[in-house]
Amino acid sequence: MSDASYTTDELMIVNAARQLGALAAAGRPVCFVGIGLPSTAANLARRLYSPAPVLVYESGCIGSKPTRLPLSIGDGELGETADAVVSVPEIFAYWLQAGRIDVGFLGGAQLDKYANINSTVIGDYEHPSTRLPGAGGAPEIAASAGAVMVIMRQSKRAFVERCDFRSSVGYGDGPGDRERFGLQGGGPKWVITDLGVLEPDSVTCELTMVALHPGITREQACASTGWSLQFADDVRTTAPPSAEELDVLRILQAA
Amino acid sequence: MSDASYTTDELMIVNAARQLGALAAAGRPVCFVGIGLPSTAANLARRLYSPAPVLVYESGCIGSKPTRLPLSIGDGELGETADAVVSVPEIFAYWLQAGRIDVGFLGGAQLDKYANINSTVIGDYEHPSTRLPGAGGAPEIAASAGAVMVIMRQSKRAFVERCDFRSSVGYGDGPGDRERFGLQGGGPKWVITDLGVLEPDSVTCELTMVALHPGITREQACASTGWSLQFADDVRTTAPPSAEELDVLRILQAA
Amino acid sequence: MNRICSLHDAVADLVGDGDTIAMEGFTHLIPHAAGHEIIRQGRRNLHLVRMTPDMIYDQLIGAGCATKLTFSWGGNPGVGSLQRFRDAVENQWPHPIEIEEHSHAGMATRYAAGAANLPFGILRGYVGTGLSEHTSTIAQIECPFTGESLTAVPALRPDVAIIHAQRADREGNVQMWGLTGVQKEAVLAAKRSIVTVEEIVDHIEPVPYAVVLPWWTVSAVCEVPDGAHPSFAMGYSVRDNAFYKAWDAVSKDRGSFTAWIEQHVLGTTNHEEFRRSVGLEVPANV
Amino acid sequence: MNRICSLHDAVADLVGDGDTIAMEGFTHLIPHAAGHEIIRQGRRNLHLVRMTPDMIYDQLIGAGCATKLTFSWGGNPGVGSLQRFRDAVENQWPHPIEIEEHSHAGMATRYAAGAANLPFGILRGYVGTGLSEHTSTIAQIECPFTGESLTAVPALRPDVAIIHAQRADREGNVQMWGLTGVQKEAVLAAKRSIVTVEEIVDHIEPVPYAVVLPWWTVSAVCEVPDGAHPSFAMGYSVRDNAFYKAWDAVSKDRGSFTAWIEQHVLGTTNHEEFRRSVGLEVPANV
Repeated sequence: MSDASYTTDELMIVNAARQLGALAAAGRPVCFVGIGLPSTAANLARRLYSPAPVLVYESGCIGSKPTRLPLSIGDGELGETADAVVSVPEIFAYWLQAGRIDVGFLGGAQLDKYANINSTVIGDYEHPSTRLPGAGGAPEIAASAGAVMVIMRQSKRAFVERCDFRSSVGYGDGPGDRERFGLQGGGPKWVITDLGVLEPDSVTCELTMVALHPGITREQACASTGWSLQFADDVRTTAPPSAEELDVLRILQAA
Repeated sequence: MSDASYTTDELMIVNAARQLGALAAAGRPVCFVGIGLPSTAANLARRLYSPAPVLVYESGCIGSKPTRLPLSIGDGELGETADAVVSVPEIFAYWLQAGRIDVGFLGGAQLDKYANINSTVIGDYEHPSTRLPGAGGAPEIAASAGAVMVIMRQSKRAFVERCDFRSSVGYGDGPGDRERFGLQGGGPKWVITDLGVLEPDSVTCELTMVALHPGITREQACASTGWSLQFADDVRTTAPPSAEELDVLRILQAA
Repeated sequence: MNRICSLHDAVADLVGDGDTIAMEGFTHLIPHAAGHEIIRQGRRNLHLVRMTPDMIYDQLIGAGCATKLTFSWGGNPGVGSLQRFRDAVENQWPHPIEIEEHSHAGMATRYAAGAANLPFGILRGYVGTGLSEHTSTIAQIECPFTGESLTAVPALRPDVAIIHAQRADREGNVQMWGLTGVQKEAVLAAKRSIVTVEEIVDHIEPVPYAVVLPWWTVSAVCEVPDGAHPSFAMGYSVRDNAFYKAWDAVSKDRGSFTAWIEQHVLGTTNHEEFRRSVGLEVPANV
Repeated sequence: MNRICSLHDAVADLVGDGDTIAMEGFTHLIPHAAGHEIIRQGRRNLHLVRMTPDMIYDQLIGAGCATKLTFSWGGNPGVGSLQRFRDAVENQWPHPIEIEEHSHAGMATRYAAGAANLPFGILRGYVGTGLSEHTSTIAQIECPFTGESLTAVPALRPDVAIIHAQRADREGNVQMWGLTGVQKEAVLAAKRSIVTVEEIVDHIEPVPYAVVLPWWTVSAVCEVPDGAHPSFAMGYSVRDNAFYKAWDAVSKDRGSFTAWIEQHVLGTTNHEEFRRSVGLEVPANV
C-alpha cells in the first residue's frame, strides 16, 4: 500500500463508516463514540449516509452533530450541537446500561481471538511491564451495547492468543460465556483493521477474517495475527476508498 | 379565642415561623416544604428572619424565593425563583436522603404520642373506613430530615394513643426505636397546634405540652388529646401574634 | 404508525387492555387529554402507576378502566380526597381495585431503576412504617461492603408511559421545562411512550432546566394544545384551580360523576370537543 | 474561613495530609490551578480519586503528593500515556503508589451513591473482566425480587472534592455548564469542597444545561481566572492542546519533570505567577 493514495487510518475509517452506513440503511443506529478513529468514522458516516447515525458521547452528549471533528471527548462543540446534554452518571445508567446504544466502539493494546480487549497492563497486573491507561468506559460498552465495532491495527503484538488482562469482554473463553456472564449486549460484531475485516464465527465465536483490503494477502494477515487465523469460506476484498469518501473525510478532518 | 383578632391557622403559622426564626439565628436552616401551612410558615419566616431559611420543595425546587404563596407544590413561581431545579428522583436521593435538609414539615390525619403519623387509612388497611391520600414524601422526610416540625390541629380524634397506620415514623414505640430502625434524621422536635406546642420528652420520647397559646388551659389541651397528656415542668405561654407578624403574613397571603 | 400522529391513533395503537400505564406529572404537565382518550376508547383492566394520582386517575378509576393502582399519594392537591379512588377502595365501586402503595422516594427510585435497566433500586426508606408490612414490593438488602441494611424496591417498567410536554420538533424530539418531576425516568423506563405537546415547532431552542427526550426514545408525539388542563404547561398556561375545586362536587356522587364522564368524555371525540363541552375556550392554534 | 477566599487559604484550611481528594473534570473544567496549589503547599499521602486522571494528577503523583490512586482511565487524552503515573506504577518512583481500578460506569455509580448517602451503588458491569479479580471494591449482589445477580460498588465519600466552574455569585452559589461530567456528584459526595471559578458575579443568570450548586453545599469558592488551563471553561476559554502535547516531553524524564515543577509550581506563589512563569498571558481580569 506504499503507493496508495490514502493512509491506513483513512482505510480503516472509511471501512468502519461503511459498516455504519449498512446499519443506517436498516434504521438510524445510535452510536456510543469515543474520540479518535471511532469518532472520525461515525462523523464520516453522518455525512455520507441517510438516515445519519445518532452520536452519543460518554461525556454526556446525546445527538451531537459536530461541524468539525472534536479534539477530545469534552470538546465544547459536542455539547453545543447536542440534542441533550446529561451528566456522566446518567449517560452510563440511563443510556448505555439501559440498552439504548446500538453500536459501541472499542480499541485497545491487545485483542484476543475471542475479541476480549486489553487496555490495562502489559505483563502482570501487580508488576506490569507497561501500565496502560485502563478500562475507562470499555467494560460496560462491551457488555451493554447492541453491537461492538473494534478498530485496531493488526499485528502479532496486538492480536494475541490471550490478553494479558481482560479490560472488556468479547466472547470470554468462547461460546456461551456472554450468556453465562449475563451480558445484555450483542458483543463485538466487526473488527476493522488496516488489513481487512474480522468477524466472530457464528459457531466458535473466534474472530475470523471475512474481508481483506485491496492488495492484502492471506499470508500478510496470518503473519500479523498472534493466533492461528481462520478465514471465512468466502473472503471478500473491500472496495478501495472512493474519491467521494476520501473527499468528505479530508474536508471533515481539515475543518 | 372567638374574639381574637387572628385565626387558628394564623396562630399556628406564626408559631411555626418563630421556631424557624430561632433556628435561623443559629445559621440558615434548609427546609423541605410541602404546600399549605408549612409552606406559608416557611415563607413567613423568610420575610421575618435573617438569615432567611432556604426552601426546598419536593417537586425539585432548591432555594425558591416565591414572591407570592405557591398554590401547589408544582407552582411555576417555585421553579422561576429557585437557585436550582432538579428532578424528583434527585431531590429525594441527593438532597433529602443525603441529609442536606435541616427541617422537614409533616401533618396528617392522626398523630400518636410517639409522634408517628398516619396519612394512609382510618381503620383496617385492607378494609378502611376512610381511605386517605397516603404517605407521599412523609416516610423519608421523617427518616432523613435533621429535625421534623409537625403542624396539626389538636383534637381527641387526631391526637391518638396509637395510629391506625404508621405512614411515617416519629419515635416508633419509644426510646431507641429510631436507632434500631437506622433512621439518620433527628425525628420530630416540635408539634405546633392550635392549642400550643408539644415536644418529645428527652427521656420517654413522649410528646409533652411545653407551651400553651394565650388563653388555652391545660384542661382544654388534655380534652383535645387522645392519650394521657403530660406537661413540661415549666409550661410557657406563647406570645400572641404581633401586629408585624400578622401584617407580613396577610400581605403574603393576599399577594 | 408515524411518530407524530393524532392522540386517537397513539392511544389506539399503543395502549392495550391490561397494560401497565404510567401517566406522570407532578402537579405540572399532567396528561389529562390522554387520560380522556383512554376512557373514550374504553380500555379495561389497566394497572395504573403514578406517584401522585389526582383528578385524571380519579376519572379513569371511576370510569372502570383500572383494576390496580400503584402510587404514593392520591389526592386532589389543595382540595381534598379523590372521591372515585376512595369509593373504589372503600366500596369496590365500580369494581374492586388492587393497590400497591409506596412512598414518593420509593416510587422515584423504582422509576430510576427502570430507566437504568436495573431490576431494583436501593434507598433509605420505609423502615418502621406500615408500608413495609402491607406492600410486598419492599425488601431489605444488605450492603456487601458495610453490612448495613437498606431497602430495595423493584424497578418500574410500565408498558406505556404517557406525559405532556411543552413542545416537540418535527422529528419528534421532545422538550419540557419548569418542574419536570419524574417524567423522563417514566418514559425511559417504559416499553412504549406517548407524549402530548402544546405545540410542534421547526426547531427547539435550548432553555434553562429543560429536559429533552430524543425522538428515538419516544413512540408517539401528539400535538394537543392545553392537553394538560386543568394542570398547566409553564410558558403556555396556568393551573385552573377552580376546575380542580369543582371536581370535588362532581365526583362526590356516582351519578353526577357518571353523567359528567358520559357527557364530556364519552360524548366527545377529541380534546377540542371536550373543551367546548366543559365550556373552556379552545386555544387559537387548534 | 470565609466561603469566598483565596485558593491558598482554601487549600491550607481544607486539604490535609492523608486526605482522600477528588478533583473531577471530564476534559472540560479540570481544576489545574488547585492541583498546583496542593503541590505548592506540599501535601503528602493523598488518596487521589478521579475517573480520568490526566496531566494534573500526573503532576501530583510525580511531585510525591499521592500514595493511592482510585481511577478508571489514566492518560493524556489525544496524546498518550501519563509518564509520571507510569513511572510510579512500573518503577515506584518517587515512591510506590497503590491503585484501585474501576470502570467509568463503576466510578460514576460510586460517586452517585456517595451523593445520595448510600453505602453502595449497583450496576450491570465488570462481569468477566480482570477488574473483578484485581479490585476488592467490586462485589456481586442478588436482586431480592428476581434473583438476578448484579454488581455492587461502594460509595465514594472523599474528604474533599475540588472542581472548577464558570462562575459563582457573591453568596457562593456556583454555576457550571457545558459538559459537567460527574462534578456535582463529587461535590455532594464529599465532606468538604473547593470550587475555583472563572469569575464571581453579582447575579447568576440561568443558562441551558447548567448545573447549580447552592452556596450551602460548597465549603470554599475561589476566583481563579483560567484556573482550568490547559483544560478549558466553555464560554471563557478553549482547550490548550499544544500545552497537553508539550507535557509528554516534559514528563518523560524525571529530571525535566522535577525541574518543571520546581520552576513553575514550587517557584511561584499563585496561579498568576504560574501563568507568567510558563509564558501564558495573564487574563485581563486578574
